[in-house]
Amino acid sequence: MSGAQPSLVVHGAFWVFALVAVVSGWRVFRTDSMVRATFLLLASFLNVGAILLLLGGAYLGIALLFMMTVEMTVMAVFMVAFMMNPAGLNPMSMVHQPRVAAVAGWAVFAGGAAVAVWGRFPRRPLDPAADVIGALGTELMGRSMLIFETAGVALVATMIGSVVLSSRRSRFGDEAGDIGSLPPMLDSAAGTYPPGVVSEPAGAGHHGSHGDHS
Amino acid sequence: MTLTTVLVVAAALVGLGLWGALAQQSIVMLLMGIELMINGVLLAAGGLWALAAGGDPKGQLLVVVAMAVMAVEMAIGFAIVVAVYRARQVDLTDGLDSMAG
Amino acid sequence: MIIVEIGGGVGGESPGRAQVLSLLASLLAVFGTTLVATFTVVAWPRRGAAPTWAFRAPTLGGGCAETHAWSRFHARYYPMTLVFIAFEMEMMFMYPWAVVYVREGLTALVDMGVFLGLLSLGILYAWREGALRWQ
Amino acid sequence: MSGLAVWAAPLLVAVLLAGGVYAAAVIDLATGRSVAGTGLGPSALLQPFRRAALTVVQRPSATERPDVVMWLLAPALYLGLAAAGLALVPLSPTFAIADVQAGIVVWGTIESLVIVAIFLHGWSANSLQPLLAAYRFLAVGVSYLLLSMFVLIAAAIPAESLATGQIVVSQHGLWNVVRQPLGLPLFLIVALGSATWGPLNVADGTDLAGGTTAEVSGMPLLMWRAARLAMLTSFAATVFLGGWQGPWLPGPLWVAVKTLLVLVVLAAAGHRFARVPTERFVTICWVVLLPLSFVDLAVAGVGAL
Amino acid sequence: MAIGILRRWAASAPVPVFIARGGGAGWRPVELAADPRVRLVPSPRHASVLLAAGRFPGPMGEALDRVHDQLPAPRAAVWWTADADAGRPAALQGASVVPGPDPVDRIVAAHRATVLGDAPSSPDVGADVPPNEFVGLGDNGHGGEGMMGGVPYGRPMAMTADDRDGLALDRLSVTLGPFLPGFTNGLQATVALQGGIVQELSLDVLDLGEGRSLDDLAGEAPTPWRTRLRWLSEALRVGGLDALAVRTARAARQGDEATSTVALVRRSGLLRSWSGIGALDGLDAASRLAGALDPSGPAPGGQADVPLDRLAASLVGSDWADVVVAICSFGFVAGENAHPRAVHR
Repeated sequence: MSGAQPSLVVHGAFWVFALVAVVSGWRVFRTDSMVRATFLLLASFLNVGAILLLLGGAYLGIALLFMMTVEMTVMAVFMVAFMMNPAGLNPMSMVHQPRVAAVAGWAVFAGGAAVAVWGRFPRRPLDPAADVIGALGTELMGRSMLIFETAGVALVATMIGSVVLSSRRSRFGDEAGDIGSLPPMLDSAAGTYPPGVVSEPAGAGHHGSHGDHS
Repeated sequence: MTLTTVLVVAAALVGLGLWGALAQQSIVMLLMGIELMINGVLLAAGGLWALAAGGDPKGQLLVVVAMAVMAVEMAIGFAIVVAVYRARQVDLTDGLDSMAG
Repeated sequence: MIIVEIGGGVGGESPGRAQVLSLLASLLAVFGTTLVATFTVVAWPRRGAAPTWAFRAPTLGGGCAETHAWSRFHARYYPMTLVFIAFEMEMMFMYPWAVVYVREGLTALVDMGVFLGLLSLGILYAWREGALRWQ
Repeated sequence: MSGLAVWAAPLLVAVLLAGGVYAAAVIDLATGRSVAGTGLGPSALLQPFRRAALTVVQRPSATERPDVVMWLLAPALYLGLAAAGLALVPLSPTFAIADVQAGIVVWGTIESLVIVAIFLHGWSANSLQPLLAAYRFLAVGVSYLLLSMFVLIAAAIPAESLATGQIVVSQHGLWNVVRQPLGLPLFLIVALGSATWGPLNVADGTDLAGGTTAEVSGMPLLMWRAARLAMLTSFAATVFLGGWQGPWLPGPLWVAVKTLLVLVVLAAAGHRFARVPTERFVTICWVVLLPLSFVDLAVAGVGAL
Repeated sequence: MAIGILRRWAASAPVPVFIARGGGAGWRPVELAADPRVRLVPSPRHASVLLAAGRFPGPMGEALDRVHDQLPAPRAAVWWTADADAGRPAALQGASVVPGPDPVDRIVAAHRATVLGDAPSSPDVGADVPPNEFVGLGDNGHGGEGMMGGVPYGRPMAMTADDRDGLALDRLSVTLGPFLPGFTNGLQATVALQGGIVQELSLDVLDLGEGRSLDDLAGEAPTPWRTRLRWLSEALRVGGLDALAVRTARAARQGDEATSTVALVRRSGLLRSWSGIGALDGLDAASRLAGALDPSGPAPGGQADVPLDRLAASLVGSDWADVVVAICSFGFVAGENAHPRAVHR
C-alpha cells in the first residue's frame, strides 16, 4: 500500500468517515437539544479531520480535531445561553424560508458535485514520504512569514474586539447601568452592596477576584 | 478515496451548511450553518492539497488560515450576539431585520 | 534518526504512509474499543422495576426545584472563552513552528518573541478590561 | 511496522489501563491514609475491589428527564480518552502502541475532549448541582488547556518533532525536567485538572454535593471514577521525565516506575491542598501561570539554539 | 456464583453513609468520619446507608423523606436519636433506632444485611408520581405547550428574567438543604440563581424540635475545642480535604490538641481559598476559619447571633459554591444548632 494507491481499508474508512460527517452535519439542524446540535457539529468536524488524516495531512487532520473540539465546547456555552428552550424539552422548529433554503442548499451541492465530477484537476498526489509538518513550519518561517504574522495580529484584534463587544465591564459597557439592573436588596439595613456585586471601574480588573475585598 | 469523492463529500457539507444557515432563524444557529460550510471548504482544500497540489506547503497554510478565519468568525459572531442581545434582547435574525434602523 | 533504524512504532522524521496510517489506526482502535466497551457496560440493561419518580427527583439536599435545571444558563465568563478561542488559534501556528525551530534558529526565536508579545498584549487587554472576572 | 498489530493494541492498552487505575486507586488510598494518620495496612490493596463491587451492586441512578445517551456517553468518552493517552506513551526505544507523528497535538485534543466529557456529564443529568459544576469546570478547563499547549510545545522544540517518541529520545542524557524546569510543575497542574483531582477538583467537589456525580450511582459512577484515575496515570513521565530512559532497568519498567512516582506526587497534592476558588484560579491561570509558561517556552527556545 | 461473591465483596466494603443532621445532632455525627468502617459521602446517590441523626419534626421530616428516596437500592436507614418515641418521619418507619453513643455497628449491620439481601431495601416513602401530571397533555403529549409552555415531563421550564449583566437569561428558583455538606443543622436556602450567581437568597432554619442532644445521649459534655474540631472536619470536607477531615475527626474523638492537624490545615491553602468569601462585619470565611483554628478562640455559641437576613443579603451576587462556604464558615458557632434560630425572626 503506497501513497498513490490507497488500500481498500483506506477507501472503506473514508466512506465511513464521510457518511458520519454528512449525517451528523444534517442532524445538527434536526435535533431539539442545542447541546446535542453543537456536539453533532463537532462529530462532523472530527470525521472531516479523520479524512484529512487519511489524505496524509498528519498535522492538518489533528489540528482540525483539536481546534474544533475547543471551538464547539465554547459554542455549546453560547448555544445554551442564546437559544430559548436550549435542552429541547419541547420540540423546537425555528425556521423561516425553508423552501428557499432547501433549494439553495441542493443547488450548491449539485454545483459542487458537478465541478468535482467534470472539473479538470491535476493529478499530483502527495509524496507519502514527505515530512509535511516540517514543510509547513519552513513555509511559516520562510516565504509566508508575512501571512503568519498578519494572522497573529488579526487574532489579537479578535481578542480585543470580542472583549470590547461582549464584556459588560469593559470601558464601553456602561458602569452605572449595573446598579440599576441589580436585584433588589433583601435587607436595606445591610447598607452597601456586598463585594463583587457592583463591578469596579474598568482598569481595576486586575483585582483577580472578590477575594481581594476582604 | 479519489479527489472526486472527496470533493463531492465537501460539496454535500457546504450544501447542508448553506441550507441550515438560510433556514434557521436564530443567530447562533446561523453561525453553526456557516461553520458547517467552512467545514466542507476545509475538506475540499485538504483534498486538493493532498491529491492535486502534490502537498504544496502553501496548501497546508491555506487550510490552517481557513481554520483561523473560522475562529475569528465565531468569536466576533458570538461577541456581536451578546452585544445585540444585551441591547435589544433579540436573538433572531428576523428580529434584527424588523428592528433595524 | 536512530529510532527509525531500530524501527518499531516510534515515529521518525518521515515514516512511510503505511506506517503513519497503521499508527493512527491503532490509536483509533484503542480509543474506539475502550469507548464502545465502556458504553456497553454502563448502558447494560438491568433487571428490576423502573426507577420511581421519588427516586428520580433532583438531589438538592432535601430541597425542591420549581423548574427543570436545563435553562438558558448564563456562563459569566463568556468573554474569557472568546479570548481563549482566538488565543488558541494562534497556537495552531506554533506547533509546526516548534518542529523547525532548531533548523531555523534565530529567525524562529525572533518570530516567537513577536508572537508571544502579541499574545501578552491580548491577555493584558482582556485582563484590565476585567474579562477574567464575573462575580 | 508499527510496534503492534492494530487488533492487539486495544488489548494491551486495556491491560495497562486496568493496572494503572488499580495502582492509582491504591496510591490514592495510601497517601490519604498517611495524611489521615490511620494505619496503612494491607487492606488498602483490596479496598478498591470492595468499593468497586459495592458500586456495581448499587442501582444506577436516574433523574426525571436526563439526556440519557449523553449521560452514559460521558464516562465512556472519558475512559476512551484516557486509553488513547496511554497509547501515546512510548514504552521502550523500539516500542510504542501508537506513537503518531503529531503526538502532542493529539494529547491536546484528548485534553479538550476531556473537557467535553466532563461538561456533558454535568449537563446531561438535568439537575442543578451537576449543572453548576459542569459550567465552573469549563471555565477552569479552558484556562489550564493553554498551559498544556505551551509546555508541550516547549518540549517539542529540542525534539524537532511533535511525536512523543522523538520527545523521549531528545531527552537522552538530559531530561526535560532539568532542561525546562518550569514544564513539569505546570504540566502536573494540567494533569490535576484533566482528572479534576484534588485542588482542581471543581467538577466533582463536595461543596456541590459531588458536582457532576451528584446524581450518578452504580456502574456509571464506577466507570467515571475509573476514568478519572486513568487520566492521572497517562503522560507526565514521557515528556519531562525521559520516558523509558534510565540505567539498569528495561524501558517499560522505567516508564512504570516514573508513572508511579508521578502518581504519588499527584495523590499527595490531592490530599494536602484545598480546592481552588474557581474565579481566582482562572485569573491566576491567565495572569500568572500563562506568563510562566511563556518563560518556559523562551527558556526552551534559547536553550535549543 | 459470581453474584454471590460480588455481594460479599460489596458487603465488606467501608459503608458509604449519607448523614442527615437534625435537631439535637449538632456537629457530633461528623466525628463518625474517624471510623474506618464508614465513609461519609457528599450525595445520597453515593450512599448505601442513610444516617438520620437527631430530631426531624415537620418540614425536616419531609426533607428527610425526599433524601431517603434518592439513595440507590439496596439501601438502609438508621436513626440515631435520643427520643425515638417523638415524631418519627415516614422515611424512618423501618429504620433501626440507635439510642446509644455510637451508631457505627448498626450502620455496618444494616449495610451488610441489605447488600447481602438478608433484609429488604428500605422502600420509597414518596408517592411514585411526577411533580406535575403531564402524560397526554400538551401539543405532543409530553406536557409541553408551544416552545416554552406547559410542564414537559412533569416540570415547567425556567423563565427568563433581567440580570445585572444586562442579559435577560433564565432564572432558576430552588430550595437547597437542609442536608447539604457544610450546612448547619436545619438551615435551608431559598435561592434564585442565574448562571451560578445568586440573584436572590433567603436563609431560614426549619423547626428542629426540643429534646436531648446526641451529646447528652452519650453522656458527654464536649469541650469547645472538640466541637470546633467536629465543625472543622466538616469544613475540610467542603474544602476538598477528605483525608484531613478524617484526621480532624479522629482528633475530635480522642479529644487531643491536634496541633499537627491544625498545622496541616494552615498549610493546605484553605485559608487562602476562603478569603474574601462571605464577608460580614469585617470578617470573611477565612478569618472565621482562622479563629476556629485557634484553641483559645471564641467559645462555640459565643457568636450565636448570626444575622441570617444580613448574611443572605451579603451573599447576593456570589457563586452558589461560595454561598455554601460562607454558610459553612459560620457553622463553628453552632455548639448546638440553636444559633441561627435564636436570631431568625
